[in-house]
Amino acid sequence: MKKHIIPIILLGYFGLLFLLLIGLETYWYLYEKPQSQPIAFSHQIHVLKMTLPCDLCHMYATKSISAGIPSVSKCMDCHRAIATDKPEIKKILKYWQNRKPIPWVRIHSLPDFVYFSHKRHLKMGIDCSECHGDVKAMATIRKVRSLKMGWCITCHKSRSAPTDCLTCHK
Amino acid sequence: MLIVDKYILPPSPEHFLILKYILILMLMIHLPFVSMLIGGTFFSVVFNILDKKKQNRIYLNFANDLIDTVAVNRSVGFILGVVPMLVVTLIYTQILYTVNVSAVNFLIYSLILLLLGFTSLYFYKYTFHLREAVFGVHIFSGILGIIFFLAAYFIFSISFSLLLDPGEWRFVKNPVELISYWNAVSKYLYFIVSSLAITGGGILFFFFHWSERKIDHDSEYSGFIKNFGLILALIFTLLQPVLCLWNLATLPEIAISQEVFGFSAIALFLSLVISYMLCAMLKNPEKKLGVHIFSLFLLTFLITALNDQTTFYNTIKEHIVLMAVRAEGLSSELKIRELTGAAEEAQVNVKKGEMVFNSICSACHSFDRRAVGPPFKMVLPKYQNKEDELKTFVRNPSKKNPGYPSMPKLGLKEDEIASVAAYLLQRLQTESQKQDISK
Amino acid sequence: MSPEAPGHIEIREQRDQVEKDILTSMKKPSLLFLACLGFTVALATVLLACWGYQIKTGLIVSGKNHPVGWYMYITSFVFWVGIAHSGTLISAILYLLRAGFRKSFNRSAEAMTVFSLMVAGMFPLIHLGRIWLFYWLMPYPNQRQIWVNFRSPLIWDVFAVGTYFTVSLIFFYVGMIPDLAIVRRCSDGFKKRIYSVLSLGWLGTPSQWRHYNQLYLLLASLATPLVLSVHSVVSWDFAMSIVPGWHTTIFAPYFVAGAIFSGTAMVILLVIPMRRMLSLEKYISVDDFENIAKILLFTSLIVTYSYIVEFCLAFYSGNIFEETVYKYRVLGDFKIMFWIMIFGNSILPLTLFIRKLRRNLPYLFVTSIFVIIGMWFERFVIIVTSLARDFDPYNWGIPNLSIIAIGIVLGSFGLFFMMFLLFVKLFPVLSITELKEKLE
Amino acid sequence: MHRRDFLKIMGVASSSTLMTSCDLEKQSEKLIPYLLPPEEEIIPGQSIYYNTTCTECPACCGVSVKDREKVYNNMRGRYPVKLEGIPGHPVNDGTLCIRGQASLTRLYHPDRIKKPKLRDSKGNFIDIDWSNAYSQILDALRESNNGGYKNIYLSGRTTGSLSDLIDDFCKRTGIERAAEFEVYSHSAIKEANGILFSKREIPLYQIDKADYLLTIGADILETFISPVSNAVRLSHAKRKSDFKWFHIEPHVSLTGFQACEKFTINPGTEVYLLDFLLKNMLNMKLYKKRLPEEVVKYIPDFSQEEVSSKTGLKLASLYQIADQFKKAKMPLLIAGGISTRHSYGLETAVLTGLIQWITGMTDSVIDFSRAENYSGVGTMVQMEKLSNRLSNNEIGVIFIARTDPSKSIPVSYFFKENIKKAKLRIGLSDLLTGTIKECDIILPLSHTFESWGDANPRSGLKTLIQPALEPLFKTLSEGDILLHLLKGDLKDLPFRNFQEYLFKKWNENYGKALTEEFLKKGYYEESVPKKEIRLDNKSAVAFLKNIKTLDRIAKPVLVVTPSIRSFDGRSSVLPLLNEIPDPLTTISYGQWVSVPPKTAKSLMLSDGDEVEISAPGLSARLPVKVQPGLPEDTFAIHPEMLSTQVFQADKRSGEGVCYLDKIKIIKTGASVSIPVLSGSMSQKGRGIVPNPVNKKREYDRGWNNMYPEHKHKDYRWAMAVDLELCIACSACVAACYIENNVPVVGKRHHLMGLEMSWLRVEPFFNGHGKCNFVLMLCQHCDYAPCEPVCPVFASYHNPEGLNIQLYNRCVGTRYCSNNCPYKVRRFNWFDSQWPEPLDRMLNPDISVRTKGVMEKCTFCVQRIREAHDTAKDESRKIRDQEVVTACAQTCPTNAIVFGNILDKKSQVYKLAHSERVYRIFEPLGTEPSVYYLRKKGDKNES
Repeated sequence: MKKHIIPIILLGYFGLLFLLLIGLETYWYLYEKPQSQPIAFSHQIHVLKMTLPCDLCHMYATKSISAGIPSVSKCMDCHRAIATDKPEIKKILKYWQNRKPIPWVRIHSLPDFVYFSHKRHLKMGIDCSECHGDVKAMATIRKVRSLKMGWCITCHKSRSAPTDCLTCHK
Repeated sequence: MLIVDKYILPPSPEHFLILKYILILMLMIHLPFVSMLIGGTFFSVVFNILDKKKQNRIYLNFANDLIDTVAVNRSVGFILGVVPMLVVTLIYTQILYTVNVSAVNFLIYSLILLLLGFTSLYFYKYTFHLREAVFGVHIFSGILGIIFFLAAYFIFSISFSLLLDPGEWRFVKNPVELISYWNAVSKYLYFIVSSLAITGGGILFFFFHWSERKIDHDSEYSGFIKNFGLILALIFTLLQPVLCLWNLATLPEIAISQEVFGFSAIALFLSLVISYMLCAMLKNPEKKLGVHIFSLFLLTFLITALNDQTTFYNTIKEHIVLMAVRAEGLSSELKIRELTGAAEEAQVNVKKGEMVFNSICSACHSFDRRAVGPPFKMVLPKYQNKEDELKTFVRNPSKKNPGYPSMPKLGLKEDEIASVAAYLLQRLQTESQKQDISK
Repeated sequence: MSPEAPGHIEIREQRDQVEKDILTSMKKPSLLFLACLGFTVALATVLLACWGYQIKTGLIVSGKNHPVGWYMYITSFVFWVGIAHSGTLISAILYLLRAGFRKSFNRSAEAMTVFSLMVAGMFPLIHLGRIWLFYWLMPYPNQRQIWVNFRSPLIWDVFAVGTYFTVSLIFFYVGMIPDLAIVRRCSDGFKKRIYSVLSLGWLGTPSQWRHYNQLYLLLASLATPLVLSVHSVVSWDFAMSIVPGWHTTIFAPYFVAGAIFSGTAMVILLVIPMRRMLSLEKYISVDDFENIAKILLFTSLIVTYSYIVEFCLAFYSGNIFEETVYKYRVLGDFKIMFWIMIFGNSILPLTLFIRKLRRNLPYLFVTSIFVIIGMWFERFVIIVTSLARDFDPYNWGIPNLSIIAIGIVLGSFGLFFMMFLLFVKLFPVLSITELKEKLE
Repeated sequence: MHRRDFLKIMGVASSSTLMTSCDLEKQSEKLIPYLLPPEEEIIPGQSIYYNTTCTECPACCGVSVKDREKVYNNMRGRYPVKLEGIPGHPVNDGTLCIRGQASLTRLYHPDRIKKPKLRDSKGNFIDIDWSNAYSQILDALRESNNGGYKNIYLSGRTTGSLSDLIDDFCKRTGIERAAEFEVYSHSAIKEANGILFSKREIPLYQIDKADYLLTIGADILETFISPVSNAVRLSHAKRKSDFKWFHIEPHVSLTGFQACEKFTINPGTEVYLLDFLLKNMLNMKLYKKRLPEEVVKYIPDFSQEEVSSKTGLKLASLYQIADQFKKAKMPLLIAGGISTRHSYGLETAVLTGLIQWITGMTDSVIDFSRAENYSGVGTMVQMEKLSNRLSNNEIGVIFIARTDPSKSIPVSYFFKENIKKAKLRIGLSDLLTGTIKECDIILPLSHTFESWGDANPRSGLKTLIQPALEPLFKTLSEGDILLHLLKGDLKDLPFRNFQEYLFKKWNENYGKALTEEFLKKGYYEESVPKKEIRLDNKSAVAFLKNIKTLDRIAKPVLVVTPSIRSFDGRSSVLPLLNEIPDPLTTISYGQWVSVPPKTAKSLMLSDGDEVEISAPGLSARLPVKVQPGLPEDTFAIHPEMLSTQVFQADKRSGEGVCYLDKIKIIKTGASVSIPVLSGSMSQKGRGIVPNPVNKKREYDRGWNNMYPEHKHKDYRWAMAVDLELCIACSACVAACYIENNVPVVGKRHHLMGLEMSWLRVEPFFNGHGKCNFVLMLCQHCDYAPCEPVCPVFASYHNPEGLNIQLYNRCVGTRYCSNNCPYKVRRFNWFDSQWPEPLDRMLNPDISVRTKGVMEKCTFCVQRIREAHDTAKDESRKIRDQEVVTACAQTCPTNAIVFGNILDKKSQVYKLAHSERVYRIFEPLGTEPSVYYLRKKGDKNES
């Protein structure tokens, strides 16, 4: 016992740290890891390559608080003809035929006590990439800003936008 | 940045990969060296002062040997210390020259500080033999050196952690703003701790394995050094993983990926092994594990460097893609030019138009078939030698044919629009001619 | 070395005797003791269980309602903070005044202070609606870039109680160091190790003593103002509001007096059984009890006076809101509590004018129990009645009886006594060194 | 520290012990797209309004339903979240009553029938599908026709195209359509008008034109014909300087307390009073000649002393009432409601009619040309007949649609028993009511907001019914059901569903253009020819002849008064209407009997004591509520308080009697806890409703503030409440509940004093049997006591003068609530539940508060935010009345005005500077932003 005391202590110590590491990883895996989407939609192809504008699909961004996720029929408009042989596109077709909306996984979500208006921000001439990053370069969409209150406030201050709590909280 | 834009060719993806590994290599050789430099100098100064107080030869010798060992000579200092830092700075500048982030400027500050550090350090080193005469100046230069170094690497780690959080790039304008930035702090502390740890390792290695010094026939002295080295190494090796985890916990979401955890795990394991060896050596001083320990320390540094670069590259994923696209664009431009040789602009224009057509329009339009959009030979004729109208339509399309979904407004550049229009009309002519012939 | 004079020898013997007696009190616990401990532990677990349940279901189980938003928890908070006070009073102020009878009580009083503050500190958290966000009450730099509201008396509470706890803890500990050294000397094995760590390598060299005394004096004079400040701040939780019956200028002194009153009662409550159990009659004399009984009497008179003033204020104000509240206190739904309070705090202590009763320990014991109950009810009456009858008659209402709340309050007593019992066995309950000093 | 960081630590901590499931579901938050893009005008995240008609009561107010799009079980859809009146609507002009507001909870009622049901052999219901139900019904019809039985179609009040369709259906399938059943059929008035003017109709009472209104028993502001429309008109009248309103009733009602003068009359003696008045009129030559001699001759003749003694009114008051008549230029007399629901109801109505005739009301303020459409509504007598026929086994198949007679017609008819004798009983309903439970086949009806249709509240007015959402369950509208049945019968129907049927009809009637307008506006009003009204002397004489001396209703008497919350009891199934207290008693849940204070004293009764009320055929145990102002020996209950209707019906008028005399009241000794929300019936002299004397502000904030004064740059939101106009109808309360996701917590919690209402109506009775109502909501004080005490800035003062409560910042110390003199803050003591499908009603613009959080009125900040948004888009400031809070929006009398008080031209500014203005608890120096306007010439001690 006496002679093994040191390795035991060491192992215990490092074991604890390792547990912590696992904990962090679990957390990351659960909350921060970009979830896989039902369809491997690539903004890269649509925006970067095909140079389609954002508001072609997210058509309410300039009109409403929510940017709007394109309706399945919207996808079908083009993909009736384009790249119909690709497996991912076939998936869309399936959803369309079963009259089922596509259950996209939400990446940019705010707590429900937050009021955020896409319209207002865009009307102020703030570019989408300020909060969403270079989406056009993303093969799979991911969150590149913390979207935490501190971050919002910093930006609001820097643009001397209102910082009254009520501006964002409901 | 415009000038730069003109003259620097944006790097291609492969290029980025190369840069990554150069970066890692540079840090790999640079960081251990400066770490030991800082640690060594620090303790040298400490013992220097201790000797002044207690008049103990061992301290003095140790102080002297330490500084000799860590700061080998000016040229080495320059090669291992300044050059890599310079390279690193340059590489970051190259990678990020299109984005507005002040981190790069920070790196330059730290470079300057580094230089200052080196000068005062070597001053300290070369005034050692006349320390009796000018003790004050001598010690002061040493302390100053340390301070410079610490400052330099504080800024360094800060700017690095800033690089990992694009959300802040717009807002952070000077290093001081980041002092309360957890990730920066953790990185810095990690640096300090590992530098002290490796110093310990370094002592064990350089004093007992590197060059057989006078220490062998001076058991008291060697015993003291050995103990000191061991204890130092052990304490900070045990601290290292804690800070590693802290750093991990404070990393921004986007910087993290599966590998990062892998690397941290390896780092953890390494420090376990190291600390075990150290304990073994403490138990019986006869063991000669200095080499292993030191090499393991170097390995840890490598892992850390890898880890950091992975996080960095995770962060700038999109950026790389964009750069690559730019590169392609420019190179294709060149390609066309050499294809058509010194042909007239129009020719080039049409060629470019063809490329645009193939990459974009062809998705929805074909010439004689109905796709998403109508076939060109149906819609184009009304634009016959009305190129401007065609351009305006492409610029912002409007719903024309009821049978088809309205064409989206595309993000084409002016010159692209022009060229594609030119191409289309030309193509139309050729096609119609073909038909005439066939008739 | 000249042979020592006989006087010295017997002093040495007495000293050893003192040591032995005090230390024997730390030896093997008696069955009675264990029984008490078990009981208190049970109560403490009740507290935890109730608390857990409350967090799960929400505060609906705590019996509060609209309009009575503060109820038993805040009552207990104020009560326990109050209890803490006499500890400091006895150890610090009496130390500065060089009062002789201090030595019999100071250690247990200090312990009491620390423990009651622990319990008290728990209650604001228990009463929070969203306890999982308690840290929002602390000012610290955060990514949200917002701070606490320094205008709010509740924030002052955080600071006041926090400071008070730290100071009294240090005071308690520092006071114990020399004794811990003695304990270390007389114990062995694992225990020895612990105590040697605790006693911070105390050797009792003259220089150490010199420094020690300076430090102790300093701490005492630091703690003294706190006696006044802390409970004043706590009282401002109420005085700063506009609620009729709370919004009064006399609250600060009124509460401080009440605090010391209740605290003293608690000391008596603790020390009398302790004296019996650990058979310390030799060191804690009846005279000492008489002295402390005088304090009790005195503070009771102050408290009674403040009651009268309070009512007069309401009466002379001619303010309909105030008048209603005070009428309600005397005749309303909570009149029983009010009259118990009057009996316990104002009438019963008057009997202590009689010397015989002052020196009659059982009587003292009973009295102090009444005082403690009375003081709890005092806080209860102040808090609840004022809320139950405030400005808009439409909102008048009374809170609901709640098992959970009662469980938590009783549990808090359990927790407190548990800690005290443990203290009795782990640390010397009387300051050995001081007793020794007294022998010279 | 951020919640997620907290979680992070938790994650680390609990890494060894694995992650809990709740964390796992958090991560997979879905983003559900539409399948097809919504129509053009609909933008996700913004509200859309659909104009339709409220069918909670027969009044047919126009509502515009506010829709928001939400995601439920992975489908994006649109759901109504709020109801508002259609501005300019002839009935309710943009306002709604408490029931109207709450009717949204009927749409989302958790107990709605979700599928057609069939009673199986064992007598319990099983779900079947529609086609099955249809075939069953058709077979049954065929059988009973063959068997020579009669088939009956009994429905509640039905107007518009649906009524026509039912007729059509009945004709084609050989069903006899029974007269519609309404408890409050007002048939006495109809009868009387038939006798006098040979017009069996209920005219339109144009209260707004009158300058003297005398209401006898008619609770015009609660249930009388069209309460909202009455209230709107009344408010117009009240705005005139010289308007007087006397109210006479045998009990106390909300309406009574709103009148300038209120007289208590002995039950059933209205005839004497009217006779007295009539004779007074006749003494004036101006009126004399309007009535021919032979009629005058037969007018019964009572001495004024007799009148006084019988009615219990002092001579002085009698003359006061009469003289007002003489003074008035444009008098209006309405007798109805409770005064016509007794055995002399018809006499009352007839005499009233005579007075109306001779004073010429009939061609000025009383409009027969726009008569209320009660033509189809039958009487109790007809129900009795029906019941008898049932008992004689004449009836084969009986349809019972949208009505619940078994509960509200006299038990002596044995309807409940007889109905079992029908061969097949088919119930069409949305909820399982008493009668529907007796049926064999239950066809679930869609709510009005789920179906197409139109209504016809009064002649010359058609209102639209259109769906605002897809049916929540497998339900159909009545029209569709009938068409389906017809289809099963004959194949040649020119339309597939009721919608097509309607559109066809509308296009025929109005043509394309008007139909379009109709669909847009939600109503269509056509000009109607003025009707010539003349007295039919013969029948009048014939009737007057046999008026004999009447025997009075002997006290102690039990009165069933209609309730503003439950109408005739039908709305009592809505949870929200139970949550909102009855304005007079402030009792929210459960049953009670109101007892006059004097009687209570003599019987030694106090609130909550249980009493046994016994009379022939009745024995009920109810808890007591002592009701100030109630005349001696008069006990009042609401329809839903009794399980069965023991009262008789009047044979001639066919109205149900609502008096039960010679009752016995015995104290059982038991005591029941009833949720009386008010802590005190009187204001204890606290000047919450001050008297005119202390109207000058003697309290000025003499002291100066330690902290900097608040600066308000462009906006400072404020509210003015005119207590002269406020009728305490509690519509605002209901609106507030729904607009702000205020949870409905239930009886248990009300008993504990944990109600959550942000806005409440406080009744304060004074010594003289008068009652003043005060609207209490967050006063948004400039120096709010709640703000400085909050440790975490969850409560703070925002730049626009709002007193904000930040739910996600609140840690729940409840200090703010303690320190609030108005006690308008509500604490979430537990996580409130929204049972399916009620959760679809939640307003997405406000977060749902979790347990441990303080909440309160926000001046509907979400609406302010919306207005800001539009204003910014048009880069201008917010206009006056652009922001209207939910309470102000729904107020039938427009007593609540909201706006920016910094804007000198705004309405609220003007009101806040009227000479009647005062603020509650001004001496406290809280500087509230809610301004109250005292009643004109109010005479009550402060």
